[in-house]
Amino acid sequence: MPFVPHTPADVSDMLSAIGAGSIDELFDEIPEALKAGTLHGLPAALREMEVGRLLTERAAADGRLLNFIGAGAYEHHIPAPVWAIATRGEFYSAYTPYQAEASQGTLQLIYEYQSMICALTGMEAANASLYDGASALAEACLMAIRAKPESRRILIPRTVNPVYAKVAQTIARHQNVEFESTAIDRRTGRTDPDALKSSIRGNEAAALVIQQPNFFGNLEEIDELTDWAHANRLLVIAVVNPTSLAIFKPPGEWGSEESGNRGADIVCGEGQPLGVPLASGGPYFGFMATRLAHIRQMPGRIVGRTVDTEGRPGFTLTLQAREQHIRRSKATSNICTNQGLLVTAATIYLSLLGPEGLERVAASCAERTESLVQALTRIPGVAAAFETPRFHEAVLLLDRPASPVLAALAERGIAGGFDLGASHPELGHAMLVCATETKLDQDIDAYARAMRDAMQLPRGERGRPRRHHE
Amino acid sequence: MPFVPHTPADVSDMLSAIGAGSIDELFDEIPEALKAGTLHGLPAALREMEVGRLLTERAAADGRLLNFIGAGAYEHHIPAPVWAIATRGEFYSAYTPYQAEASQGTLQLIYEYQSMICALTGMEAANASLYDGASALAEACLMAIRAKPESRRILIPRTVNPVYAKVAQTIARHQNVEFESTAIDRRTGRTDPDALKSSIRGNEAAALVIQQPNFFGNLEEIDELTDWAHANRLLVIAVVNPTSLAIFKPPGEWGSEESGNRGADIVCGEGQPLGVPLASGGPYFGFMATRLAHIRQMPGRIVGRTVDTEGRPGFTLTLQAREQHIRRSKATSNICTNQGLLVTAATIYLSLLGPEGLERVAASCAERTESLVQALTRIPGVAAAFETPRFHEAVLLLDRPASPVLAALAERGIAGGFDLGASHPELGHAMLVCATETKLDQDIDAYARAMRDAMQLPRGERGRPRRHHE
Amino acid sequence: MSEPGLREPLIFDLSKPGRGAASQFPPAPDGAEARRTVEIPQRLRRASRPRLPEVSELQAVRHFTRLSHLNFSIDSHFYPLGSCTMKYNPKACNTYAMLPEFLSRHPLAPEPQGFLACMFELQEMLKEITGMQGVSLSPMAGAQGEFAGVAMIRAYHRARNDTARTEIIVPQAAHGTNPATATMCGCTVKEIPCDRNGGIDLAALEAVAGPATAGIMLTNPSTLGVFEHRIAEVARIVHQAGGLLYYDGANLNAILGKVRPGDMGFDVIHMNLHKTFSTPHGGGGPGSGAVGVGPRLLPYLPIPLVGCRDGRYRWLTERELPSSIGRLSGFMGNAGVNLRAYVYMRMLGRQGMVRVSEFAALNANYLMKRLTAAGYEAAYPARRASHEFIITLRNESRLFEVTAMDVAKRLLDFGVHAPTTYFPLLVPECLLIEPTETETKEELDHFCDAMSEIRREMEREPEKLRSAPHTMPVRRLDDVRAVKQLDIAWKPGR
Amino acid sequence: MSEPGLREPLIFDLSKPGRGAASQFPPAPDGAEARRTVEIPQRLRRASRPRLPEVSELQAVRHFTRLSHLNFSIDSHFYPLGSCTMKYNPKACNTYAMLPEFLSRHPLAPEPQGFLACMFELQEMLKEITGMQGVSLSPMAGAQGEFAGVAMIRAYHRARNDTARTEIIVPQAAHGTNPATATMCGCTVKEIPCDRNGGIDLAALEAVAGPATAGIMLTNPSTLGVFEHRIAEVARIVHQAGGLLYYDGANLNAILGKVRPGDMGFDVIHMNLHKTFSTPHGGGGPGSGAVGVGPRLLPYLPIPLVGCRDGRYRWLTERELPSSIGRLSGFMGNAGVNLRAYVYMRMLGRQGMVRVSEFAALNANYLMKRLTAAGYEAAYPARRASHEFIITLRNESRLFEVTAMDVAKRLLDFGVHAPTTYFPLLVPECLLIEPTETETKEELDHFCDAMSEIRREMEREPEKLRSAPHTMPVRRLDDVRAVKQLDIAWKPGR
Ligand SMILES: Cc1ncc(COP(=O)(O)O)c(C=O)c1O
Ligand SMILES: Cc1ncc(COP(=O)(O)O)c(C=O)c1O
Repeated sequence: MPFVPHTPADVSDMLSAIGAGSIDELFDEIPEALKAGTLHGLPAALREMEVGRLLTERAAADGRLLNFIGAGAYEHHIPAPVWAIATRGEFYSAYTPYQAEASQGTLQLIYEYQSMICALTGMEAANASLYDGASALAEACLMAIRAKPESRRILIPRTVNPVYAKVAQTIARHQNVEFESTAIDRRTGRTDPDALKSSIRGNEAAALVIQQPNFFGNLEEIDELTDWAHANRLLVIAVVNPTSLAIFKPPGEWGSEESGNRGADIVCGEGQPLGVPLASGGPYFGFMATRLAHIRQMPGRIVGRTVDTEGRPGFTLTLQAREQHIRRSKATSNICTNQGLLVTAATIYLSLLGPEGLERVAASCAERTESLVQALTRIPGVAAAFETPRFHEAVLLLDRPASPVLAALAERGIAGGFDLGASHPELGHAMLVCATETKLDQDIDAYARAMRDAMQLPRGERGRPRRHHE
Repeated sequence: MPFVPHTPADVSDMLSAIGAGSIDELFDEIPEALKAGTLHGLPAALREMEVGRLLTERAAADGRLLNFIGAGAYEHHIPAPVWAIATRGEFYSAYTPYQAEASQGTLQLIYEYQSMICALTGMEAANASLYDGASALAEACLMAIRAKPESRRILIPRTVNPVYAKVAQTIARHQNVEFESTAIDRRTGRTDPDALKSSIRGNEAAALVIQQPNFFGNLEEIDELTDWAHANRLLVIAVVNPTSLAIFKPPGEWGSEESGNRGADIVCGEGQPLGVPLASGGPYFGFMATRLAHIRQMPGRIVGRTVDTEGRPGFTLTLQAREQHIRRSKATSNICTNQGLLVTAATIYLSLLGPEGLERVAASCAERTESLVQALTRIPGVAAAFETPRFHEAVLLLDRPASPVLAALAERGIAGGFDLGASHPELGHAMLVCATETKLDQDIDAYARAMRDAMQLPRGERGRPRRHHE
Repeated sequence: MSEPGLREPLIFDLSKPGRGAASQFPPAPDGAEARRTVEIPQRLRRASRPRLPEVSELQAVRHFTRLSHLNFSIDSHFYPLGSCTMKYNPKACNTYAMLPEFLSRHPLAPEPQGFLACMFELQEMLKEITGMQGVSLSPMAGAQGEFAGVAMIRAYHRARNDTARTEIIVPQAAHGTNPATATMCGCTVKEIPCDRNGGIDLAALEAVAGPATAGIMLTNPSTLGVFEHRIAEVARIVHQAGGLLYYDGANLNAILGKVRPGDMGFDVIHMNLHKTFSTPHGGGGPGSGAVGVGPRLLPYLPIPLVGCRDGRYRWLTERELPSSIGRLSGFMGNAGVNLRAYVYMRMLGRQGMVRVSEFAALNANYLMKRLTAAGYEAAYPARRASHEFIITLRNESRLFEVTAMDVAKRLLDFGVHAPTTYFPLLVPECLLIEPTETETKEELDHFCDAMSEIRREMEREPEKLRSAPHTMPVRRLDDVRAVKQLDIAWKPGR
Repeated sequence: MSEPGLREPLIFDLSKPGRGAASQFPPAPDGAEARRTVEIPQRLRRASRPRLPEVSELQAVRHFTRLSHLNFSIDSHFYPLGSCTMKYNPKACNTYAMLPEFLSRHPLAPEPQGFLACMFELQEMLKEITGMQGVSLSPMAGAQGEFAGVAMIRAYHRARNDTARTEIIVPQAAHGTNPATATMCGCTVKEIPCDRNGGIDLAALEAVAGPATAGIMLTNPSTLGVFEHRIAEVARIVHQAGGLLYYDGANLNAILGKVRPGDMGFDVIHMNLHKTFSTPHGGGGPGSGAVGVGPRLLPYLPIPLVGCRDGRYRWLTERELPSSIGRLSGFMGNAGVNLRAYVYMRMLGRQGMVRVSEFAALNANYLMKRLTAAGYEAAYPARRASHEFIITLRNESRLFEVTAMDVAKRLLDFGVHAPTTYFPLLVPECLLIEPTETETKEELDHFCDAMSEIRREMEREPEKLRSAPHTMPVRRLDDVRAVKQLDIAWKPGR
């Protein structure tokens, strides 16, 4: 029997020890009327050989595209040791380290992870992960509301990943949190500071969300925004790309020295770029960090270092009084299982890359994206939307809707970018492209060739691409 | 620096501890005249990302064929745990267990492996592996000569894998071992007993090699052959397929009860079917087993169970006095490194399959091959060469040379079989096909369809297939 | 070394400036070719490099390999952690979910038909198993599934303009995520007690159910390890009060193929695919908390779902489900976890599914019997165990001054991971024990032998328990100090 | 448990009749469809099933995972085993060698161009590194490479009708495989002594070289850890006598990119790809013993080789190399090992190759210096260490009655794998220490600290060494009993 080790002799020995005549008898407390019949809708069992073949065929059918999509998930080189080690049974098949003494491996790893997140973000405290970047933002918003209960309004500029805004809404709306979306500066592709200013009337917002680099890949003027928010007694929730933090100012240092209140208050983001494969969207992990002052409002597990009865250092889950298993309806969040295995992968990834490696990844991504933008904007009908300093994504404007162009590219084996038509119609025929360190010159050339072809096709709509600041 | 952890500070600290001014100085005993210049012929270093991409592209270029070739290497389902565990660093990156106390994992595993090989072959003693099946036969021949030094002749019927015979020759010829090849019974595809009889003149051969199933997949009359050999004071070297031993008589029981000397004397074979991927030919592993009486003539490592100073059981390398590191020029063989990792895989494989699983694999292979033979011999111009009971291979006779047919099949994505034209011209236009448990009905149908197409093509040579016993 | 140190140093203490796993870095930008980039102004840049470790590839591999040796895990130890279903995670699930084509797919790339076929079939299988009419795979763990469920209940009432329904009824024994979820969804929690046999106190339920009732959250079998056989009655009471029934599927392993939540009257369910369907626990996730709903909640399922039209699979989003409670994740949930569950379920098939609950129950009932024979007290001796059961050490704690925690720690010395301790909260000094169906009788017997030995130790040398564990990498850790002297991140130069 | 047992039982003792990892079995033959097969007569069948273990998949996974914990390995421990080059095995080599397309290729299937391109380039790279003119990848380990080399030497002499040449000269310090190989090739071994500085005794060489000399087998740096700088002189003597020079490449790590065997005058070389090129040691293999030859031996290379014509890669066999010494394996050697070496070499590249020997030498010389400072005696104090070096405990063994083996076993307690002991045989009580280039200074310092501590223990509590190890899964094992009471296979019912 697959995965069941009992021999007939075991079954009868065990039943007689129990004093039951049959296994069925063990279910005699279930009312007959409720009992299920055969699960006819389920297929018969497959052997591993069969399921392996099925999955291999399905994977082959999906094939591989040359990927230039980012928009929240990024294709990076993943060092071979990362998953070779993360899938070791001792990590893969353990659970939340409730029994600290038998889980020092996982616990120390999480402590190291928390330390790395603190180092990247410039913050004092990090948790052991949340589900993903989007839900981490939702938790950050709820946390901000707890930290600043006077208000239930959160400002989310339209420069923030629109799905993040949606998820935050799905999750936080039940606690009557209101989200106010503020406009993009169409010339720079950054948050419009004026729109922001006009959005707060008096002092009634709890927090401002700043994404750096923003959804378009552009770099926000984080010091100005942070100072403004703090001056207006808003908390700053930073949504950051962890790779980019190798070169960009860490949220813990956002704002001017003079402000006397440097640093974002809550930092969160998507951990996927740190060694986690794209894999159709998950599992990824969300990271979160904050100031020590707010730590008791932070959701999620936290590992602390302590000592044993003999004075030997060791690690254990700590500050559990924030959590659902202790605090129940008064917990900071309902989160229980988080994304441990991905944290394992990310910790190994960051250990392998180190400060220099990560910096070079970040620099390479930035350079590759510039190369891509240059190659594509040489094609008639394609232009860059912004000239703002950016990281590894760029908005391109086309002389026609992006969707058929992207479809034509896909037919040529290229996942060409993310169509901004639905989420950001104000930008015109816009699409978001991304090139990471994985993209060689030949790949960029291949994209440019395919794009040239695609743009040669008859187009539904005419007109040269409009750049909004023209 | 890839794989070198030294920082500039380390280097200078270490050099000053050594008292050397530079690393170059450490090589000052090498005469200048001999020193190599830059290795211009080598390419520049690739990053893991680059090499990964290169290999992925090369693998993709190779693609996948639907495989019906056997001829010494067999495609079986490999359970996912096999390599997930074998590649664990503790197995993968350890070496020969010289320090027994720090190598109990590998040692116990080898002891278990030896036990499994004994169980499968019905022999008393097995070693920890040899390089592969072919070289194991070579070692078996040398061992037979050592055990029976009166003669240096070994009989190898043409029913034995021809490459094995060649390798045995390459290796053993230097010790003046002579190999005599004896004919096939063309009616049955088995060893011709008459040819055998006439091949021995007096008592001057040391051993007879019997392959079961033989190279053509046919089952030899092993009892008769064994009795005959023993009666003529030849040792019997059995070459066996380990999967087949789940259902076939183990070599330890070959021969009739009445003979008073049941059992092969030396057993060897290719371990690849036990969880080792085809992988273009290696690494595989050779297994070898023998009677206790001959153990001191056996080459290779052997693990024994013993106790420690406190009486706790444990494992260690034993009978090392046979080996090169002790006996040097008088060793049984020069073998040192063997195929440990493959033994690890095979031991896990055999543990997962167990007696029932392996029996079902063997039965399924036999059944699949019959299905294949039936499907193909329905095609005009294709016939089965023999009707002898067989395992999972069969010789097909075509009405034309096999080579262009196989080429046509390959174009259709099918590795159709092994062309016997070069090795066994006496069989006519013959090819060897194989179907293991991995081949579904749809695969066999696909082969039959492709074969039909291929046989429709113009053929160089005409005539209906000749069956040799017609 | 005078002071005892860590068994394995912190990775930061292995670090040295200038070291690195260089072959993992991207190719150095070739001076000649380096592209002019839009200049990034200094004010947006980082002043100094982050203090990440600088180690060689071997150092990293060795460090994390050695850390792994400090863990108990299913692959290495019996792990009867109640409510967590620590069953064998078949290696095949991981192997095939990690095929390169699956891993390399961007979530926003054109819809991958092979992958989506798996997801669609997974939805269908989960419907069949739970007796539900619609399934969404998007919640990323049990707690998020609960959130989705309660949010759907709220959406349902809201759509009917039944806005006064803001109370969620939760039995005392419920898992902490249940009340926490209710709060997250803006509801008030109404706790009801359990009766002597671990059942729901029906009178209390009747008393609390009413026009403010949004719904009830139940685990059945409950976290007390017993089946609520009056479930039809419970359903009647709640439905009559106008509320809906939420099924916490964490204990689905107990009833797979035996009874379906849909048939018990539940309107919505979450499943823990990382428990019942054996995706890995990963040291604390990732999980997957797929939700299933009856007809009333179909319009509200969290997006995206996988649909199929004319043989093409596609994601269904806001467009197709305008009343959805919305998105819960940046993309489509823990896709790779769902894929692992799919592989597992295909390997079990129709016949294997029911075997899960049967042998989980056999193992649990056998253990309960043997432990009570050894002198331990079952919390609900009159009841069958489901896939798990509780023993209470209330007597032992009085007699020998040892706690459930002491027993848990001492078990580690016997090479067994401890059961869940101090949950559910309402049973004093309890151990919640879930052996799962994948463990052998011999493994269970070894556990019972260890527990018997520990029982003898309680009487003869209780200090051995109180000071346990003795053979782990560390002795018992000081949790209080961990809070008081908070140290949650390495700092340079310490 | 009264008697101490195994830390982890034998897999046979976990077995129970009727148990099995059923999802690994092939699909049950469907009664209706089962094909009529050619009946297999009873006399050819097995009477009873083989006594293989019957365990569940979890049992197997847990058993072998737990066994793995009983090993030291590079991934978990410093492993300075002399002559074995236990350097880091990059994970990438395994990952990319195990791509499904590579694994699924049958060796007799049409020639895979992608794989063969790698093999062809590997041959070319090895030629460049060794200064040889032809390379064959077919030998499956160092010893088989040696065999191929000596067989080629014999073929060369035979082709010239120089049939009296049947002697192989081997220095006393040579690895056991050298003389064993010579014997296997039907040659007589002539051992020559080494001089005080670890060099070859040139007078002895002159005396023995002559018309019966087939060749000499040398390791340079030798197994004594020192470079034979008079190698040109050695070559001259042997060549003048009509013999050829064989280079045992086990120590190639020491000179990579610094000096090439071809330039030293060698006619043939084997390489241990599992040492110098970091393919895994696998608990004792697989290895790969690629051979390289100078112009004289080109026609004799073992087949198959990889050739390239018109951009197509193909195997070259008997047809193209009629004078080849023949085939050494059933197919084409340890192909997958060669592929791993290829990946490794591409990651090192031109610049990385020479770094290997430089840092291997730096580490070895540093260790030698620190150990002598700690009071240990280097066997060749006047010489540079190559990538390895020897310390001799001849004084300590006299003074404190401890052996090299005692030190080796005691080192295990410090978490360090022991160096090679009692090899080379001609240095009394020796430890052959090879740190490799992939270890950090800190790891070396830890080793030195442990050795210093052990030195103190020798003086103060030598019994601690004699009874070591103390912290391993077993104490010191009885090797004599292992031979006397031979137990090499489990037997049912014991
Ligand atoms: C009964 C019960 N409900 C809910 C949960 C929450 O599930 P998750 O941890 O996946 O969020 C758990 C798991 O710990 C549980 O045991
Ligand atoms: C010097 C020397 N020569 C030859 C060999 C034999 O190599 P292998 O073990 O690969 O057969 C070894 C390895 O142990 C060695 O150290």
